[in-house]
Parts: sequence; C-alpha cells; structure tokens
Amino acid sequence: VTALAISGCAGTSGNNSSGGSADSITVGTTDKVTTLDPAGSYDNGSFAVMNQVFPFLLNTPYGSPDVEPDIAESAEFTAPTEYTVTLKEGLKWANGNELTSSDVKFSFDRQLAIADENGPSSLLYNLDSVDTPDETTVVFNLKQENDQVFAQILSSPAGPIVDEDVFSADALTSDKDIVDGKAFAGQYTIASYDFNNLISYKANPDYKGLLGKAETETVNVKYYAESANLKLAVQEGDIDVAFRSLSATDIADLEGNDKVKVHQGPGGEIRYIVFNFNTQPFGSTTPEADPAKALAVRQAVADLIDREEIAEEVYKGTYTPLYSFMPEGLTGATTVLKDLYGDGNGAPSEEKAAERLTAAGITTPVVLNLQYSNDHYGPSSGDEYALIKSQLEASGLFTVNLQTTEWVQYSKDRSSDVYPAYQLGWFPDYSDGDNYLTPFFLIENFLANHYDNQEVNDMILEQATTVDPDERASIFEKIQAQVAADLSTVPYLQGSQVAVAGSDVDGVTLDASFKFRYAPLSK
Amino acid sequence: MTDVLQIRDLDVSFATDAGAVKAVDRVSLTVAPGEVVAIVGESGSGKTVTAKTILGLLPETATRSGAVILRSKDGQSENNVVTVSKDQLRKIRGADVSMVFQEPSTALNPVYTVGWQIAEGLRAHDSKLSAKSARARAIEILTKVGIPEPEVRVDYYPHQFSGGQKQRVVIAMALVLDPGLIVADEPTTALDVTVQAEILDLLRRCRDEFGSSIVLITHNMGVVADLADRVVVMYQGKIVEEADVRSLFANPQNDYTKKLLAAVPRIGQRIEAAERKAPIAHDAQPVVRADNLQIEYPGRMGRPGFKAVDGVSFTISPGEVLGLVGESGSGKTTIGRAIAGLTKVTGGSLSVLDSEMNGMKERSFRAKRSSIGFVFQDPASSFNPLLTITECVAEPLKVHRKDLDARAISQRVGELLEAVQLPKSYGERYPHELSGGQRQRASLARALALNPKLLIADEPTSALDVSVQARVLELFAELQAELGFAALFISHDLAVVDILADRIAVLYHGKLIEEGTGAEVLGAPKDPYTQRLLASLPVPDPVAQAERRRMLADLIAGTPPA
Amino acid sequence: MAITTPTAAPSRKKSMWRRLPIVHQLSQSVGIQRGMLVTGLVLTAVFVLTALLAPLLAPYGYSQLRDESGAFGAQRPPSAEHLFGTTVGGYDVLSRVIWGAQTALSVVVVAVLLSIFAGVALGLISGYFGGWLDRVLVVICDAIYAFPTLLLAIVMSIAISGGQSSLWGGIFAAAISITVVFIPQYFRVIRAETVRIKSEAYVESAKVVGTGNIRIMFRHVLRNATRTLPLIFTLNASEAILTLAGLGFLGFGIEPTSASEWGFDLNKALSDVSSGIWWTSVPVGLALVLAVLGMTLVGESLNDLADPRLRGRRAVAAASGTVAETSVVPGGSLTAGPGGLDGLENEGRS
Amino acid sequence: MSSLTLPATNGAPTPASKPASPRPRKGSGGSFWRYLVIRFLLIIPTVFILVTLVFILMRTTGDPITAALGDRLTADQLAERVAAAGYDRPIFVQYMEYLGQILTGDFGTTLSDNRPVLEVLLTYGAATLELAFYALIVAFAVGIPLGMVAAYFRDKTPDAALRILAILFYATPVFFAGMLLKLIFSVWLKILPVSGRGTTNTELEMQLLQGKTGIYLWDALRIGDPGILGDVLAHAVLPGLTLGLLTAGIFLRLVRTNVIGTLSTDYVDAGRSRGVREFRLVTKHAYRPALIPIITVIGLQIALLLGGAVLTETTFEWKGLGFQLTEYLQARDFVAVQGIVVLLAVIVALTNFIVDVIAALIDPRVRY
Ligand SMILES: Nc1ncnc2c1ncn2[C@@H]1O[C@H](COP(=O)(O)OP(=O)(O)OP(=O)(O)O)[C@@H](O)[C@H]1O
Ligand SMILES: Nc1ncnc2c1ncn2[C@@H]1O[C@H](COP(=O)(O)OP(=O)(O)OP(=O)(O)O)[C@@H](O)[C@H]1O
Ligand SMILES: [Mg+2]
Ligand SMILES: [Mg+2]
Repeated sequence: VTALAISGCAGTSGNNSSGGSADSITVGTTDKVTTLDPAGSYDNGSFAVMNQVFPFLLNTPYGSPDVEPDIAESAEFTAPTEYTVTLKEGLKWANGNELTSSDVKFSFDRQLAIADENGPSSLLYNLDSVDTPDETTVVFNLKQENDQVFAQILSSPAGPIVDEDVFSADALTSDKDIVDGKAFAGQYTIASYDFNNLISYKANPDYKGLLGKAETETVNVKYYAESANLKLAVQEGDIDVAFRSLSATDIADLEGNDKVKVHQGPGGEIRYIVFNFNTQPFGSTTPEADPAKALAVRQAVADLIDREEIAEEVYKGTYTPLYSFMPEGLTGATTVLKDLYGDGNGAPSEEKAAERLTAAGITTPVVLNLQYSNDHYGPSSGDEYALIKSQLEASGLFTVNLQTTEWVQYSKDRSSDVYPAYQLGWFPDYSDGDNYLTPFFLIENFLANHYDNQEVNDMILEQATTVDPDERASIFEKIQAQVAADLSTVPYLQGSQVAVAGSDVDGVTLDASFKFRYAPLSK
Repeated sequence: MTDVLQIRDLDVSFATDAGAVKAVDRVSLTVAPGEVVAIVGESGSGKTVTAKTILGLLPETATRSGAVILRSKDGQSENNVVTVSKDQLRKIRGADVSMVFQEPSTALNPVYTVGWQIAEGLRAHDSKLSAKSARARAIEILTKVGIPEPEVRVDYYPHQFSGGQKQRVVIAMALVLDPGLIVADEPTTALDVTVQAEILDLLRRCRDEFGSSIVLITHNMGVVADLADRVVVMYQGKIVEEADVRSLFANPQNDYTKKLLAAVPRIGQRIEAAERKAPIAHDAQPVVRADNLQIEYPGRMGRPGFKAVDGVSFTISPGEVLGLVGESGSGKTTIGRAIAGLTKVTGGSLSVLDSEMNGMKERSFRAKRSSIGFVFQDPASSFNPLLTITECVAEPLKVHRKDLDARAISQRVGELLEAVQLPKSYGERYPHELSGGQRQRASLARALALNPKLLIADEPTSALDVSVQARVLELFAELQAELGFAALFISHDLAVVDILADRIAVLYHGKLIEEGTGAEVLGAPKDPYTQRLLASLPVPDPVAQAERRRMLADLIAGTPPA
Repeated sequence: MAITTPTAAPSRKKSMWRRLPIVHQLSQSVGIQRGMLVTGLVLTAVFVLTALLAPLLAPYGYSQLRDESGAFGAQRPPSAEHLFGTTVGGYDVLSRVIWGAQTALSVVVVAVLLSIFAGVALGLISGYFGGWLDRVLVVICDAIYAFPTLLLAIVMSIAISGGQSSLWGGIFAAAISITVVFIPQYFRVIRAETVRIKSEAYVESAKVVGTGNIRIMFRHVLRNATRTLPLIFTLNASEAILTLAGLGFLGFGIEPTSASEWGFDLNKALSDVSSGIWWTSVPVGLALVLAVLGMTLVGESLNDLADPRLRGRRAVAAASGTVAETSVVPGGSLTAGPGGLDGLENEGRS
Repeated sequence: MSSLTLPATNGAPTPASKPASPRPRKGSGGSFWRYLVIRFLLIIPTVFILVTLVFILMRTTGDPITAALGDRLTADQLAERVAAAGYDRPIFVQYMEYLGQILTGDFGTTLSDNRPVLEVLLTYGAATLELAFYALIVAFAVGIPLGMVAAYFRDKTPDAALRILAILFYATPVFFAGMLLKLIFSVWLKILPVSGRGTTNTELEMQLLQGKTGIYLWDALRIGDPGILGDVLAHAVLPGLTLGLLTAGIFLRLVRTNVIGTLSTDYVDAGRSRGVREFRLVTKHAYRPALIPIITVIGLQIALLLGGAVLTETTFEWKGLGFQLTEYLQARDFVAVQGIVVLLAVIVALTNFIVDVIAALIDPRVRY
C-alpha cells in the first residue's frame, strides 16, 4: 500500500493541478458503479470497472468486435455441448493466490447459485455445468449444441473470473472485501477505492493476457454526477479524459477547444420505437383490429422519421442514424431500413407514407399514443421525442399524444400492454449480432409486444448454432430483412462512443468491443 | 432660569393610518427643582406624549414644534430638546433627565442582568468607567432603592424580581446618573395597591434624598394626592388647569377637572341608582352556591397543577350583588369563569342555577346558559371584530330564541341598545368603531339579551377611564335595579366594589379571607391583609391621604409582612 | 397605548373597498415600503398577465419545433424570428419563457389552493377541538415539516407520476407534490391562530351564551383566523415556483412537450452556459428570479404593513399644520360627542 | 398578528407559529428540561411517521429490481426475481418485516449497490454536515450583520437594497447561481476549482488516512498538510457560498424584522432614555432578545438547508445525503432511502432540540 504511486504526493496546492504527472492519468465519468461483484451488477458503470481489474477467459482485442482468448491459451468446442477453455500457465491474483481452473468454475457456479436479482446470471441461460479436469482446463457443459454466442458471453458481464479465496460462494461480496483482498488479475488492480467518487488503479505487472501491459502506472477515475461538471473538469484540465457521457452541446463546444481532443468511435447503443401489436392503432385487441392497417401505420412511421435530423439537432452527431436492427460495425449488420422506407436514401418521405396509409384504407390523421422515458435514456429523450412528434405531425398524417412516465412505472407498463408505441434503448451485453436479435424477435421476447413470426424465431435459433461465420452472417441478413418488413420495432439511432481527452493524451481506444479500457492511455 | 424644565408652546402631531392626529396642543409648563408635578387627565389626552417629548423619545412618525428646555442639575447647561443635535440629546438623556416607565416588566431587557443594564447607562456617559466601578455603583444604587442583598441581586435577571422590585430597579436606573429631573409615566398602574404604596414611598424619597424633580404622570387621583406638589390637568391635548395640589382638590376651577374629581370612586360613596337597588330574596334558593370550591389548573407536561382557587365557600341569592376583590392573580377571574362553565371545577361543589358544575357536561348545561350573562373585562376583545354590534348582540338571541324571526330579533336588539343608552344606529358599526365605554355598554346589552338571572361581570370597568367608568357603573346599578338579576361583580378596586355590592368577598391567594357587607369589610376589616389593602388605597384628597400614609406606615411597622 | 380609533368612520362603501387585502395595504404604505410593494405588485402583475395572455403573447407554441419555413434548429442565436434564440431542444426561448409563466402560475394556483383548503380545514378542526386528533395531526405535520421540502416533493412526484403525464397531469403531479409540502405550513398557521382565537374573549362570550361548536368555528373562528392567508399565499407562491424549478432541475418535473417549465429549461441550459450560449438560460433564469422577487416583495410588504411596528407612515407636514381635532379618545371623551358624558346625558334617561 | 411578528420567511412562513409550541414562560424553568426530554422523545414518532410514509410511497410505486433491470429482462424474468426477493408480498407484511429489522438496529444493506446502510449514512452524512457547516458560517457571517444594518437603516435606501439583495439570494435557483459562480470563479478567473470536495491527490490522501471521518476539513487538519487543507477549503468556497447565501437571505430578513420588532420595545426606549448610543441599542439591547426567536426559526431552517443541499450537492459534485437520496429514490432502493430519511429526520429533530437548548441559554427566563 505504501508503494502506492500518488503523483506529487505532498504539497500539491488545490489550484488547477491537472490530472497528475506523466505516470498518472485521471479519467472522469458520469457512470455509476453499483457493486464490484460480478454476480451482483449488470450495468455499464460496474462493468467498466470489472473490465479493468478482473480477468476474462475471452476478450475483444483492441479494434475488433470479435472475441479471442484472453487469459486463456485456447478456447473451442471439443464436443457440440462441450466448450473447453485452457488457461495460461502460472496465472496469479494480485494477492498472490494462484489463478486456476477451480477459480473459473467457482466464478460461474456462484453466478448461477447466487442468481442475484440485480445480477447478470440470466446471460448464462445455456450453461449447464462446469468441469475442471485439471488446474488449467475448464470444460463448460452447455444445454444447446454449438452455441456460437457462448464465447461472447464469456466476455460479457457474466464472464469475469473471481478469486475463490476472497469471494463468497453463495452471497455477494462487498466492495471493501474485494478491494482489501486484492482479488484482481486484470490489467489493473485497485489501489484505492472510494465508492462512486474516486477509484485509483495501479497497473498489474502479473497480467499476461491478450490485451497487454498497461501504458500508464496509475489511472485515477473520478465519478461525476453532472455532465456539465465533467465537461468543465476536462476543459479546465482537472482530468485528462472524459468518457461517458457529455452532452451534445458540451461535445460540440469542446470540439472547438485546442487543449482537448474529441475522440469518437462506434457505439453499441441503439434507440428504437417499439410497437405493441395488440394495442397499437389497428392492433389485434383494438376494436378495428386489422393487421394490414397496423403494418401500414408502422411503416408510415418508419417513412416519416428523419433520423438525420434527430442525430444532428438533438445529438449534434454524437448519435448517428441507424437503418437496421444491428448497429453498424457488427458482423452481419445491414442498412435494410434505408432501402425499404423513406425516400430510399435515408431521408423521410411524406408521399410514401401517405400512399401507404391510403393504400391500406386508413383515414388520416392516425392518432398515435407515443410514450417515452424522461430520464432513463439520458436527458435528451424529451427533445428527441418532441422532435419525432413534430416530424410525424408535420406530414398531417399523424396526431401524436406524447406522454412520459417515471422509469420504474414505465418498465412495468411497457410489458403490460399499456403503451401502444414506446421508446426503448439497448446497450449490448456483448458485441455480437445475436444480442440485438434474440431479446427482441423471438416469440417469447423481452419486449412482450406480441410480435410473433415463427420464421424469424427459427432463423434466430439457427444462427446461434451456426459454426461457419459467413453462413451465420447471411442468416443475420435474412433475419434483418424479414424483421424490417414486419417492423416490430423501428430503430433509428445508434450511439457513438465519445471520449474527450487532453491533447497530450494518447491511446484513446474506442472500438466495437464497446469497452473503454484504460491500459492503452498514456501521455 | 432656575426651573429644571420649561416647556413652551409644545405641539406634537402623529402620522397615522387614519391621517394626522394632533396629540399635544400648545402645552406650556415648568418644573422647579425638587418639585413633584403631576400631569393628570383622561386617557389619550397627551400625557405620555408630553413626557416622551421631554426625553426626545417620540417615534419617527411624530412632528413637534415649540421649545422644551432642560437644565442640568448643577445648572451648568441648558438645552432645547426640540432643536438639539442627536448626539447632544443622547448626552442629556440619563444625565439631566431620566424616565421611569409604566410597565416595569417591559422596561427591563429580559436577557441582561439588572447590573449590566444599570452599568449600561453609566458607560454611555463615561466610556472610561471600569466594569468594576460600574458594578460598585450599581450595587450602591440598588441598595438605595431598597433592594435586599444588592451584591447578589445585581447579577439577577429581571424575571427573578417581583413586580414591585422591578419597578425599584427601573427607578434605580433612572437615579444612577443623578439627573435633575425624573419623568415617571404611570409608575404604579401595573402594580397592586399594596405595592403601589411602597413605590410611591420610594419616589418620595427620590425627591427628598436625591433632590430630583419629578414629573409624575397618572390618572389615579389618589396617587396625585399622595405625591404631587403641583398638578397640571390635560384634556384633549391642552392644559386646562394648573394649581397646587391642595387647592386643586379643594377648589377645582375647570369643568373638566370638577367632573374628573367627581367621577373618582371613593369608599363609602353611594350612588343614587344603587340606593334603589332590587330587593334580595334571601329565603329563595341561592343562584350560586360554592362549597369548599377548588379549582386547579392542570400543570404542563406532568407537572403538578396550580391551585388557583382553594376551598372557597359563598352564596349569591337572587337579586344580590356580590363583590369579589383581591390582588392580581388571587383567583377572581377563575371563580367567575367557573360559574359560567368556562373553567372546570376540580374539587368541592359549585352549584349554579341548581346545576352542579363539578363534573358538568356541556350538553346538559347549555340550556342554562341562557340564564347567565357574562361581561368581559376588556370590551375591545370580547367582540368579534368582523361582526357588527347588532350582530354581536343578536348572537345569543339567534342561538336560544329560535322562535324569533329576524325582525323580532332586530327589534329586541334595538331595545337592548337603548336600554344601555346606545343609539340604535350604533348597531351598524363595527366594534372598533366604538369607544371603549360604548363597547362596554354594548357588551352589557349582549349579556342582558336573554334576561339572565345571573350576571357575571369580570372587571368590566378596569379598561375604562375613571369618568367613563363612573357612567358604566351607574348604568349597571340602574339596570340591576330594574331587572333584578343577581350578580358577581369582580374588581380589584375596593371603591368600585363598595359602590355596587351588597356584600363583599376578599380573596387572597385563592382563599376567601373575609366576607361581609361593605360596611363590615371596609369599615372594620378583621383580616390583616384586608387592613393593609385598605390602608394602601390612596384617597383623592391630599389632606386625608397624608393621614392614611401615616396609618399605613404604622400598620406595616406593627405587622410582619404576610 | 391604544391607537386612535376614528369614531366617525368614513362612508362604509369606501371603507369596504379600502379594507380589501392589498388595496388596503397599498393605501397604507408610504415611501420605500410603498416602493417595494408597488415593485412587487407590478412584477407579479406582469407575471400573471403573461401567464394568462400566453397564447396571445407567445410567438410560437411551447412545444413547437417548426413553422412553415421549416424546423427552427437547435441553439440558434437571437434573431428576428427568435428574439431570444432557440434552445438545445430546438424550441423558441421567448415562447418557452412566456408559456413557462403559465405553467408556473397554474402550478402555484393549484398547489396553493389545494394546500389552503386542506391545511385550513385540518388546522381549524385540529386547533378548535384539540385532544388526541390534534396531537396526532400536529405530530404528523411536524414530521412532514421536518423533511426537506424538495426531497418530499420528489418522493411525492415519484408516487404520483405512476399515472401518465399530460399537460394537466404534469401540472397536477407537480402541484400535489408541492401541496403536500405546504399543508403542514397552513395547518400550523391556522391551528395557531385558531388556538389563539379560541381563547379570545369573543369566542368565550359566544360559548357563554351557548353557541354550538360548528357555529363558533365558522362564524367566529374561521373568518378571523384567515387574515394571515394572503400573506402566506404570496410567500408560498414564490416558494412553489422555486420548488417546481427544483423538481424540474432534478428531472422530476413537467416534460417539455406537456408544458414549458422554467426549471427544466434551466437544467437543459446548463451545458449551454458553459459553452458560451447565454440566451437559453439568462431569459429563463431572469423570468424565474423576477417572478419570485415580485411575489416575495408583495409578501414581505404585506408582512411589514400588517405589523404596525414595522409599518412606516407618511411624515406629517408640520406640528401645527394640517391637524384636525381628531384626538377622540378610546374611552370616549367626557363632554363632547355621542360617546361622552354629555351625549349620554342627552340621549339617556329616556 | 402574533404569528407574524416574526417574519414569515419564504423558506418557512410558518416557523413563526412554532414558538407557540410550549415555550415555557418565566418561572417554569423546572419543566423546561422536561420539555426538552419530551422534545427529544418526539424524534421517535417523527421518524416513525416519515419512515412509514416513505415506505408506503416507495413500495407502492415500484421495486428496485424493475428499476434496475426494466430494460434488460423479460416480464416473466422480472416477475420471477421480484417474487424471489419477496417484493410481491402484501405491503403490510413487508412493512412489518422492515420495522422488525430497524428495531433490532439492523439498517441492512442497500438493494441497488449492496452497501451497508450505516456506511452510506456515515460517508454521505459527513459530507452533508460539512457542507451545512460551511453554509451556516456564510449565512451567519453575512445574514446577521447585514440584517442588523438593515434594521438600523430601516426604510432607508440601504435597507431596501439589502432586502432586495436578500430576496435575490433566495430567489435565484441554486443550480443557476452555482453555474454562474463556477463560470466566473473557475472558468474565467481560474481561482477556484470547478467541483468536488478536493483534487484527486487530496482525495487519495484522505483515503489513506487512518480513521478518517469523511469530514474533509477535519481530516485535512489531521493530515496537517497546509496544501491539502488549502485545497479542501478552496473546494468548499463555492458550494458554501451558494448554499450559504441562500440561507443568508433568509437570515437577513429574519434578523431585520426581529431587531426592528425589539427596537420598539420599552426596554430599548429605556436604554435610549439613559443615553445609550443608537448603534449599541441595535447591536446589544435589541439584538440579543431578538436572537431568541431568530434562533428558533433558524432551527427550522435546517430542513430547508438540507433541501437546498440537494441542489447544491448536485451542482457541485458534493456527494452528500440529499444527492444520494435522489439517486436511491430513482432506484427504488427503499432500504437506502429509509436509512437516509431516518438520518435526516434525526438531524432535523436534533437540531431543533439543540436550538431549544441554545435559546434557553440565551434567554435567562427559561434557565435554571
Ligand atoms: N405613536 C403614535 N402614533 C399615533 N398616535 C399616537 C402615538 N402615540 C400617541 N398617539 C396619540 O396621541 C394621543 C395622546 O396619547 P398619549 O399616549 O399621550 O395619551 P395619555 O394621556 O398618556 O393616555 P393614557 O392615560 O391612556 O396613557 C392619543 O390620541 C394617542 O392615540
Ligand atoms: N389557564 C391557566 N393555566 C394555569 N394557570 C392559570 C390559568 N389561568 C389563570 N391561572 C393562574 O391562576 C391564578 C388566578 O388567576 P385569575 O385569573 O383568576 O386571577 P385574578 O384574580 O383574576 O387576577 P387579575 O386581577 O390579574 O385578573 C393566577 O396565579 C394565574 O396565574
Ligand atoms: Mg400614557
Ligand atoms: Mg382577572
């Protein structure tokens, strides 16, 4: 502990001492950690910490969306339901304990055993049991054959490996015990932990995995509540890097500032409108139920939405238009909606929408009750939906009743058929196309919007077990095309990752892994 | 000039919500060294304003003209208070002229010790004075005004003194800088008569021992007779008469002065109306019978309660007027309220119109209420400010006489108002638009609305001027004679009670110590407390008062204080 | 010392008009006190008028994003079409400010009315009857009072926003949240007044004649207990605006598409402020501050004027000048006038 | 108008009526301490009512699982987890269970981030206390002297100016004022930090300190490094000013009205009649008696101060109770919310209790 590298330890005056000297970097964020224990949290803020300090069997290398062995030597299907991972030799936890297959088995067993209500155990839906033939070999026994997603899941929030000597097998372990027990084996260890205020990371010399050694010895992460403060902090040089989430205005302003550089990368986050097939206009439980008319309404909405305008006006380019169900950058993603709806080039088309509605015999304007959450998807949802409302109404084809509800109620209502059409966002658990399809378009899906297409259902199940990457990509395309025709949801925005760093900071890496890693940072 | 104070052509006006009010109108007067000048006059005649002008204490809303010339005691300097600079005025205050306030408890700052407050005046005039010697001076002056154990008491806070002691402290503060003139504005009004006698004694010593002149403001002619050398009578802002004390009482010149003197109640005085009073039905069932009556106020939060009335027995027969006297806090009001059912009886028995009040249920008593009238002490607050006089007087009728329609009620109200000699047209006014005397008459009308068998009058005249008081008392006597109700008449003024009551009861610390006819109780008091009470009462006659003063001194010397 | 009571009251009509709250005080006030009251009244009047006339005054709707010539665009600097520019959400700032007055006023009126009714009723009953009900209510109200108002409003708004938010839904949700905060305040004031009035001689005299409780409560207590309400009303109104803004700022307020709300807009403008975009926040902030300033000034002036010790009065020209013989005294003068001895002698003895 | 002789402040127009609650008059000193004990015991029902109220409000409007995973899991999965955690049982049953826990002194661990509630309270409570402390210093230092100045110049220009200033302090929303202050002092003048309670280095030092209290000022004094102390103080300036001025506005008005009120009492006149200087009359004779109602009302302002602290804490990244409470509210973490509510209620009740004692110490009439 005494060796802790605190830059300029003594005598620093409070004024404007920037992030520290060359061997330390300070990152600011508005994320929030809930708990360090991988079994107890399923959110971005906590996962961001885990990514720095816990080892993963498989991980996404810098610049790629696909997974490769991290602390593992190899990982492959040794039988249709057996996924075998071999660990590297001589792995150690920062506290000196050996990192063996037994830790791995412990980690997954406890995920399933604890199945914490806030935890990600649901991601391990296909894991049956874990065997450890020897110190370095782990065999995952799966329920379904050839699960192509399982490798991704090992890099997801369900995937961090934990130290069996520190963590409890059947209960959540407190942050304090984790930090005191130095149960870390990722690129960094945590030297000092002040919950949701300041975390000080120290490079882990024992890390031998895929991602390589950390460039900077000490990284401090400060947690902010207000993005306005985060912005001022990076602008004034109090911190070196600001990552997640600056407002669009802030980013636009910082772009004109020489002292900092705005880095942008692909983001996995998408925004979409969900239609409830039962209660939407002409939905199956409404008095004038008519599937064809209902489809026409959905299509007309897709025709009228001006994605470019939303991205530019509301988000100043920090979000980009999304024309498919899978975000751009993922293997297999298409832009199918661009061709099918609007003017064919991504811009809206009133004529086409009007045509469609007329063709379906619908008298306009159609009254649409549109619901959004005012706080859950960032502060701009209000502006976003005001703009969508205005876009839909500008054509005269729709009358939109915009409504908003506090998040918890919203979550309950949306799955109980209360909202005919509503806003949702999605942040992926792992960067694979499957994660953008399975939750939404299976017959029993998480949207509970009564979308029911057996063909889509089958194709989704099929891609999950298709070994050949090209074949799998083509199934992805087919699914997207079919869903685009059915329009269970209308995706319209894809978030990009934006980090603002001092101009002297190198190594800001924003890639399709959607994980922001501190190790490459240096200055 | 040898006069300590010379006021010439003083005019004072106030800005008020209702426009300008002239309070003092061309007043001129002088005070010679060592002289006690009393200013008397009805309430609001400008006495206090004149006094405050002498010290330059008028509020900012006041405008003055004329001259108020003050001479220092040693005759070194003279200042016109009206024109002098602020700083100079500050220097005069306390040193040349000082003030004794009416209400001693409000004139003392509750959060500082009396020693601090006395020293404050010294320090204001001598910033070099050490804390130690200021304290010594404070102890010295406290000794002189007769505070026991002054070395200890100097560190007491005002609330740790009794009312009379507080007034002594206030006087000590006025004396400490040895001013040539002390202005005392009603220095004894807030005190009981026995205490009042002591304070008057002290003031006399101020003059005799310190050689201070005193401007004494009061409306109590007894006090004037006791203390003053010369008297100035004010009426409506003007001085209407000025004379030395003996000749004023013996031979008043001005009409107003004559009326004023005539209106002062005296013991043994009978008024015409009271002579024709209704007969007392001694044989009939008494209207009120108290037997070992006890009333205890519950203590706050588990503390033992306070016994305000402790084992009192008396009766009131139909048509009889019982006068209840006693010093402040002796339990008079409590008894009155208990009879009216406003305060719970906690022990003994009290029967009112054949209802037992101990354990009384409001519901069962409500019917009896129509037979009881209550006249409150403060006429201003006993009327709902939002209702007209007519509405107020009609209230009991509306509640109890459901048989009467609006016209009948209004007619009855008219009759009532006329009975108390208020023109009917006054009924449309709101309470605040009536004078105190008029309000008290309206209050009487309301109490009589239902022809009660029993009237409880709780100090009905204590808020009134002597002159108005005389009228109301007369009216009361007249109505009693006419209507023949029984009455409990509560007052702290022996003379007032003597005028009206058939019998008088003296209350002391919640106990009834003496009861009898006026002649018995006041003519030959048996209880030492009654004796002192009687002797303390100053009479409006300088010659007689000098005699009484000697008697009182003997009495006190003879009997150890109670 | 009693202040002069004018025996000869001016004509009744005039005095009724004069006795109306505000008007009465306005005519009472002088100098700087009047200046402050007038300033407050003017600001408040501007605020109320803006709110009432918002549909006429505002160039655009509160949630209007485009007109015939297309979308407004976000964060456009002030121009001829948009006097105060546009917000980050692409609304016209001026219109939002004007419509915001309407929201603020609605919330204030609903909140204050609701809390007055609830608070007055509870306070009256509690203060008049006393007993265990009184004790329980007092403890509850004290407990609620002990809770920071903004936090309480947040808890309430979460509880209420379970329903869907429309314009009035949003306003009511905000108003009810604020109401809960205010009820204890009205309760305490009215209860204290009731307890005081209950022991006033005129209530006792009503009791002595056997008047029933209900009649006493309404005829004697209620009307006298409500004198202080206009004052508290103004002070609470300004507090309501600030609470609403606080809610909006923390994201518990009214949504931009349901109504325009200043706190929400200010929150949105925070990023703008540090990016050199002043026009989205300054007009809103100013409107908010001025509205609160206006109402607080009125409230404070009423407070000062209600308290004779704090009330200033016009200086009288000169001692000997304008003065009439008005020193008719409370006791009634001895010789002159209907209240005096002579008067009595004349009319009496009939 | 008895209830209005104290100023009806914006923050709390009613506190004026508060002293109507049993403030013993002279001579009843013996019962004063009894009153204080009862006052102290009253904390219990207060806390109980608030806890109940908040529990019902929170639990009827949602559960922490839905709050956290509403857009992650299907309705069935959610329902399953909700049932597993027992949130689908009748509210009353859950409430009794919760009460049982509290009564055994077990505040539990937070639902949304798995931390011991006591630790949460200590950490954030310390921060809020420190902020309130700074704010009170500013409020006293600014509000009370200026209030006396205003009283001294009553109804003259300085008075009017001060009063308008006071209202402006109060009327400017904290977040707006805070932003402006940050722009001026941090961005343009660069003399004060933007936000937070210390620089990274300071905070790391604090973490290393054995037996840290979480009250940075205290911890910094113990570390004894002037640099760190300076840093902590520099970070305290803007939040302290923002919240302090808000409160100062209220204090100013309070002091002014009460001092003016006492200035017209007989004992001030008595002082005047003895030649005491006007200035001394205001600052000594009138001020101290005026202080008694002032202190009482100030006690009630504590709730306001804590409320204002929510916005100040958010604006300046001052991670304290109020800020945290809004977070937990949104997460429906009722265990954490209850804990904070209990603490707030206790703080408020304790403050009022202490205020009563202080008022008693100032007012000799109730001292024995
Ligand atoms: N501050 C004031 N503002 C307005 N009018 C006042 C003020 N002080 C006194 N007055 C008026 O001046 C007149 C004289 O009042 P003053 O106090 O001198 O009467 P007083 O003779 O002392 O009466 P009392 O015996 O009742 O004390 C009254 O009409 C009174 O109402
Ligand atoms: N509500 C009450 N609670 C407690 N004690 C009371 C209450 N009312 C009166 N007392 C006390 O009871 C005693 C008698 O009071 P009461 O009012 O009967 O006196 P009084 O003789 O009418 O005095 P005064 O001449 O001053 O009107 C006093 O000591 C008083 O302090
Ligand atoms: Mg007088
Ligand atoms: Mg009495």
